[in-house]
Amino acid sequence: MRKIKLAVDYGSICGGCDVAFIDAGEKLIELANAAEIVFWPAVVDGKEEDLRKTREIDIGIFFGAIRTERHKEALEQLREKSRILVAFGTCACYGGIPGLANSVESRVLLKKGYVATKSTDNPDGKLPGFEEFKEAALRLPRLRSLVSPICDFVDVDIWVPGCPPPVESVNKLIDVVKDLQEDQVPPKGLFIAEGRSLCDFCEREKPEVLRIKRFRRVHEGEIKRDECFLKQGIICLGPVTRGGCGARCIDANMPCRGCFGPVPNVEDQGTRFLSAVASALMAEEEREVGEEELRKLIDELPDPLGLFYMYSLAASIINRRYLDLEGD
Amino acid sequence: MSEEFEPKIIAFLCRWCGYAGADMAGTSRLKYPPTITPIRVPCTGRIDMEHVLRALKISDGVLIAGCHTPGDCHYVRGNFQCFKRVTLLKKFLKQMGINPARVRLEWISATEGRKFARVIKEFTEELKELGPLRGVE
Amino acid sequence: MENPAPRPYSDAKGRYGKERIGVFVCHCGRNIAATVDVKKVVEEISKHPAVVHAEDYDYMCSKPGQELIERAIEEKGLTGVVVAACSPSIHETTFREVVEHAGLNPYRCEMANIREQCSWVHEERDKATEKATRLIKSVIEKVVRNEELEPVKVGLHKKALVIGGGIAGIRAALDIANAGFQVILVERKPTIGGHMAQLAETFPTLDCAQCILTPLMSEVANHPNIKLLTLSEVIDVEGYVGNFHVRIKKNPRYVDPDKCNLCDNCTEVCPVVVPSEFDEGLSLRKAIYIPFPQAVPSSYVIDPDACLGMNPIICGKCAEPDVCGPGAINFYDQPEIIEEDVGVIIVATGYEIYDPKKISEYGADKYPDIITSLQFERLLSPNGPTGGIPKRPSDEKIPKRIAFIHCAGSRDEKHRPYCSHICCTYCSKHGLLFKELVPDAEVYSFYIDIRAVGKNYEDFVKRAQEEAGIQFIRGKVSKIYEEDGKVKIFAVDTLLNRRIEVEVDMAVLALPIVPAQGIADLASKMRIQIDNYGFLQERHPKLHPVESATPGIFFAGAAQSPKDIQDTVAQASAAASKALEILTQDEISHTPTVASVDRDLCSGCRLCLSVCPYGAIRIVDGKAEVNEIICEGCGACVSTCPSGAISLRNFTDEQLDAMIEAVVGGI
Amino acid sequence: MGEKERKIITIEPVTRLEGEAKINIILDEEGNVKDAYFQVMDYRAFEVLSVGRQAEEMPRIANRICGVCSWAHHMAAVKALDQLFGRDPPPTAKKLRELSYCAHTIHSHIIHFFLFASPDLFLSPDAEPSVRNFIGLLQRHPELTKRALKWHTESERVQEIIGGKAVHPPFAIPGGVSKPLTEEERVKVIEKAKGLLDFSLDSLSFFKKNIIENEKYRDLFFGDLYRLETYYMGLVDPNNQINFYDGKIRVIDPEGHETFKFDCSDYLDYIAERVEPWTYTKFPYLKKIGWKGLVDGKGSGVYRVNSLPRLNVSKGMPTPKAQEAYEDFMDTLGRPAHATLAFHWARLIEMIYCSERMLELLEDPEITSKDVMNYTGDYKGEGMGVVEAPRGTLIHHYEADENGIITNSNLIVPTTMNNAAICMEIRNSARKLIRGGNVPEGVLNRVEMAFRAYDPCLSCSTHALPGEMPLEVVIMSEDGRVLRRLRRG
Repeated sequence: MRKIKLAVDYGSICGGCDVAFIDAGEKLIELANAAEIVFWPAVVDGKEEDLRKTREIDIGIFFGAIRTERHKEALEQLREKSRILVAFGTCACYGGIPGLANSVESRVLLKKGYVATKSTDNPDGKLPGFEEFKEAALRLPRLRSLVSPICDFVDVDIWVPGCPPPVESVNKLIDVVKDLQEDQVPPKGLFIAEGRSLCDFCEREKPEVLRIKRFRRVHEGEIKRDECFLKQGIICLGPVTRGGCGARCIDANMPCRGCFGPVPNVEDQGTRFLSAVASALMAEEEREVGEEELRKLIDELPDPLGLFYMYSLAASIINRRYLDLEGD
Repeated sequence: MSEEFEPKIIAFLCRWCGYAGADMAGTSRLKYPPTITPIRVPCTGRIDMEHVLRALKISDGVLIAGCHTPGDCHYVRGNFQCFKRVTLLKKFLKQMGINPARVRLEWISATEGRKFARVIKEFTEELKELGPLRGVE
Repeated sequence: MENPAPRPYSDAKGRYGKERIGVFVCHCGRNIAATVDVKKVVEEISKHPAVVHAEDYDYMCSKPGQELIERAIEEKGLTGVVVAACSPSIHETTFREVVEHAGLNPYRCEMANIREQCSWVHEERDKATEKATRLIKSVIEKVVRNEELEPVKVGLHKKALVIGGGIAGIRAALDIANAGFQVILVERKPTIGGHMAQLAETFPTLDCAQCILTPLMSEVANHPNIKLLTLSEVIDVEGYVGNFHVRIKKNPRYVDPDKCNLCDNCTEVCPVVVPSEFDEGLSLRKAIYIPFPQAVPSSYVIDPDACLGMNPIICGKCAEPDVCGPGAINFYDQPEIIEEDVGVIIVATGYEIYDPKKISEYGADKYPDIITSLQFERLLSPNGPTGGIPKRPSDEKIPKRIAFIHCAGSRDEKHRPYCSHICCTYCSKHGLLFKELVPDAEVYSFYIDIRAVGKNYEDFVKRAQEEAGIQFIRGKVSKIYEEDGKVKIFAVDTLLNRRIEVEVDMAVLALPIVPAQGIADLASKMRIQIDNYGFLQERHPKLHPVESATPGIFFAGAAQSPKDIQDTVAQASAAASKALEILTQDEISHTPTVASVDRDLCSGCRLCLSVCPYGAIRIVDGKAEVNEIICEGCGACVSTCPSGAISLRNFTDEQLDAMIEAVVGGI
Repeated sequence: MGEKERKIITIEPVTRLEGEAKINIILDEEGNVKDAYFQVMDYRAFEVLSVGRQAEEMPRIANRICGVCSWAHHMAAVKALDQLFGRDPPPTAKKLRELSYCAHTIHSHIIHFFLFASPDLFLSPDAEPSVRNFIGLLQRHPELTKRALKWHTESERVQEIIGGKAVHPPFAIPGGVSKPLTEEERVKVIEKAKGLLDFSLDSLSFFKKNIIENEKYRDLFFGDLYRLETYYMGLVDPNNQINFYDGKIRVIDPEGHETFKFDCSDYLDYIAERVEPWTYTKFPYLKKIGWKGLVDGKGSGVYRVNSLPRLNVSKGMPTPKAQEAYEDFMDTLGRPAHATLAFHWARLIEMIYCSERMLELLEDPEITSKDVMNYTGDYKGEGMGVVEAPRGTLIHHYEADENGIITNSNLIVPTTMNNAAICMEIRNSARKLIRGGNVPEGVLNRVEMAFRAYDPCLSCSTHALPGEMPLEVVIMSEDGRVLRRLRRG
């Protein structure tokens, strides 16, 4: 059977996706047998030169979000060569946690990171990426103004969400590679995840009606293990988030923060859920409670951005810093 | 420059109050700037904040007009649903550097044609002050 | 910006398939044409990829205008129509009928409002014209995505349930029954008639309550269309408008009304004596009794809590053949559950008066001569405990000085903040009647404000002041107590601004009107709301004053708010006509623009249930399901559903998004 | 230099490490190494994006800094937040944290040793690049490699059982942890811990047999090709013995004498970070010694962290088998050991310690107690937390407002701490290996090996990871005109 040409390239990543793959253990050996790994920085010494030389890759897998110009080039090269391009991991699919930086201008990012931080010793305030050098080779790739999911620049064939994707997803993807040996090509836009929300797979007892009396934070008091988080007033993105993660966080008695991204019919995970949660607050008692009291209760959610968009800000409708207000 | 700048406003008007109020402004021949283009919705409670963001992204301001709280909503509590959502949304907009004033929620009854016209004038002026909505590129 | 989640929206955007849209722009004489360049609009809109026909006309709503539309539909084979004219609230129905007549589904027609919201409010012609074009484009986006819909229809049970047998329930039941429909009238007590039966005369005409009430009661008793269930309570309501399934518990009367001949022998032998509810405790009755002579059903009843016969070994005298000839008494009578299917429900559970114990500062619970206004009604009533001669309870003497206390707990933050609405007038009535009976008496009336709102009430109160010479004192009473046969009243005269102390023989408290107990429980069974004070919450104070938020359930009388007899009867007839509006149809037709759930996407999170004001959503094996008859199409659930599983017919997210883009000229 | 033609060799990027980096080697006219730059290429701004977040969410956000040592960031963050919320976690919570954290250290060490380092060690640095990877290793030493994969997965399972998720756990909350350990879980974990101990011991003997007792590697380990004499830093318990989860920060000088010992709350008095515009990674140094640039020796504030430094700062190991291995190690290399490649050896010894420590904790009756959260304490609004990440000392520092919203955060991560050392290591090895501009591929890999030893986790240091470029030597003129190109493969 012919070997599948496989390449893995990176954007801005944390290595979790590499580890997720390695955690496939013995299954990894199946991959090694089915595929010729042309390129995979963390794992093999194959060089980009080899990637350049290879005219066509059967399956290209991209980890990470697009943060610098170089990431974009790497992505575009992989797309150009790959018959099938896989967005692997939440960062590639939705921008992930680095996307939270989109609420800040990139220059401010650097200033805060390289001048303002407590232990930093940077008397003349030089900012990496903004200096020119005699030797062109010393120039650093510029940060782009935004973190972006890869679908902002290229067409994606397979989506594998998860931070990182669970071993089940990795195994499924390895099976896809093996199927390619028999030229079984997966349907375009395939999601290696469930089509329904995590809430649908949650074992916790669902309430009669889901009303929220007031919001609670995870550290504020005991969290009942068998009862819906939202009923307990704890923000849990289960209802708006794709299933397929194996409900690991929920089983560890921590609410979902949405790393699998929005369910199929929803574009903007954060705002859609923001609408939902706001609606359930004091439901059916609004008239008695009144606008002022409701406003107070809503203020008990101090960071909607962080809670509702922890992983998907870069893929949201409002996905960048706007300039009405001073950056804080 | 802000003097030539003509803000674009998308308005979601609840058919029972906001929209009827706008009709009333018309029937009374009150004048207001053509900056606003209305969309008729069954109830302010129908409006998902996704729609507000999508509108905001291609305009300079979004107006939502519905029935007075507490008691006027034709569907009992739709106006409160909208109030809660918009209040929370504004917190998010602020975090993204968008002036929350760009999303304006008003209770305008079917008889308040004057109020409708006044709100459009005010809002237009306010947005002229703020200038176009610009995000980092 | 591209978006990971595949959305129908992105597919449909900009693609119009086989759509053939016709746009008809109205001049409305000069109303539109003066500010909007109609010709230019037509020219612009003709370029739209979905538009195959665009024309303008002076008055689209006129006969010839309508013919233009019909002809275009036939000749050009239009699949959808946009009429750009006045506000849809004026002519939407007109034009939808037009397209329907021409063979299109009415929901394939929408209006763009370029008059009220464009030509009439703007002056710059070019800008108004440009805006009109955008308005039309956005409406096109809606029309091309409008489904062809037919009204939702279901059958119904042509039967009504009326809960409560007071004047409100009686009036409503009779109206419906007279219109030829079956009515089940449920009353908790042994007889219908309610509080009105206890009253002496009624204001402002002072005609006797019994005289106007009892004929109605017997009309109910004899009406072929009315099934009367006394001693009964609704225990459970399921279903929805047109198709309510009701379970009623009928408690035993222990006396067979058909056999009972009202001979009264039983009461003579009955050894047990208890206070009479009908006389508000001012007289005594036996354990077997008839509430009052004209009671309906016309039969005695055994009070099982008082009767010893529940254990025949102890007693059973009344059942002896020589006592009860017809053998009407049956100690083994059992409660029964009655099930009924009805189309509509009218709730007329009436009121109670506030418990005097809760206002101990006024002493009604401690002192015999401080009584409630209902007790006073009994003292004035010819069939009352004193045969209509007002004797005070302590020593049966006729009081010479008497005081009426308005707002004895009403308009009082500590008790009931609202106005009980009828007290000012009935206190005046009490004063008048008392003066007629005891002309030399001194009568005081302590009030906060006089609120005599209602036809001829003001004259009536004046009469009490001027003819009867009742002394109205504007002041809040702080304390009342009785001491060696004298009732002492402490108050502040807020006009003269001085503390006053009045000594009288008897004081009458106008206690707050409160909803009948058990109403909250009943309301939750029927999924209708009650307000902060426990009164029934109408769907809309002005648009739907007699309807609950749940379609098919209506209100009458004091269960909704304190009312006098006039208003109660008026509302009862209003509720009846609302009910008849439904019962007279052969099927219930409901707008099809309602919410629907995609079961594959629904995760059963229960968020939507919390926002539906009508209880139209139920969980059916783990997923949400919308009852199309109950749903009013507000869309609150659609924008709440985090899974995007619910959509509102002909107002989908996809439509709204496309309209948003078009409205700024995006499409 | 001006008109003179300067040549630059660019190695971009470096393989088998986590991070996006490139190396520039500047040659003089004779083609000898004039200078070398190690450049980190990405920046993810965690210090900034954490501002405005709800403090209690930080353990779940900060762990995304690195997927290889997510538990290290998870723990450092939560320890900082315990302090910020003024909460002292119940004993069981602390033990569960340490237990899961030991499992994590093994997990991370297995990845580095077998995936990144072994191909150089067990296949030789000069092996064909195409086979010089774990797949090649799989063919050469199938037995060992398969076991490595198996036990890597098992260690991952342990983390999942205890903390829900192996990578990016949701486990720790200010004041404790989200769930207790059940008896069934305890039994499962004990089994796996025993297996991990055996595997660690076997790996060590395999390593000694094939490397230490192997002529070919002696000079690599004992020669001065990879050797720096710097300060060393690490976390120690009250007996100055190694501890990964808690303790004081101990610093020794190149001769092995204790220079400082301080509580992490005082780190700002001891550590400062230098910024150079040619890299996205900063250069931490010992504040009280001072920044003398990229030089080693007692006079320079440059210090090293990670496995070897940890062994150097500790007076032995708290567990028996690890202590044995430790003595053997020190006897062979002398203390403090300066040989950079000994980092690999030290890792294996730490794997033994962690396995033993896990078993200790699992035998503790308290470990399955249900009391794992403390919700009370007086709110401080500021907190610092330190742990020994697999790659060295890791410090998180947060400030928050009265609503518990982060207003300020500062992270000092191990790879950053080693940044200066890595740069020097490269410069030195390049100087020794490259002569007359003649650069065979094997040589370049040896340059890479110089810092592969540090297991640099560049995702940590920039809060991002490496992309891959050809390792190629570009000799170019100042204007960037390419004169000659040597290419690997």
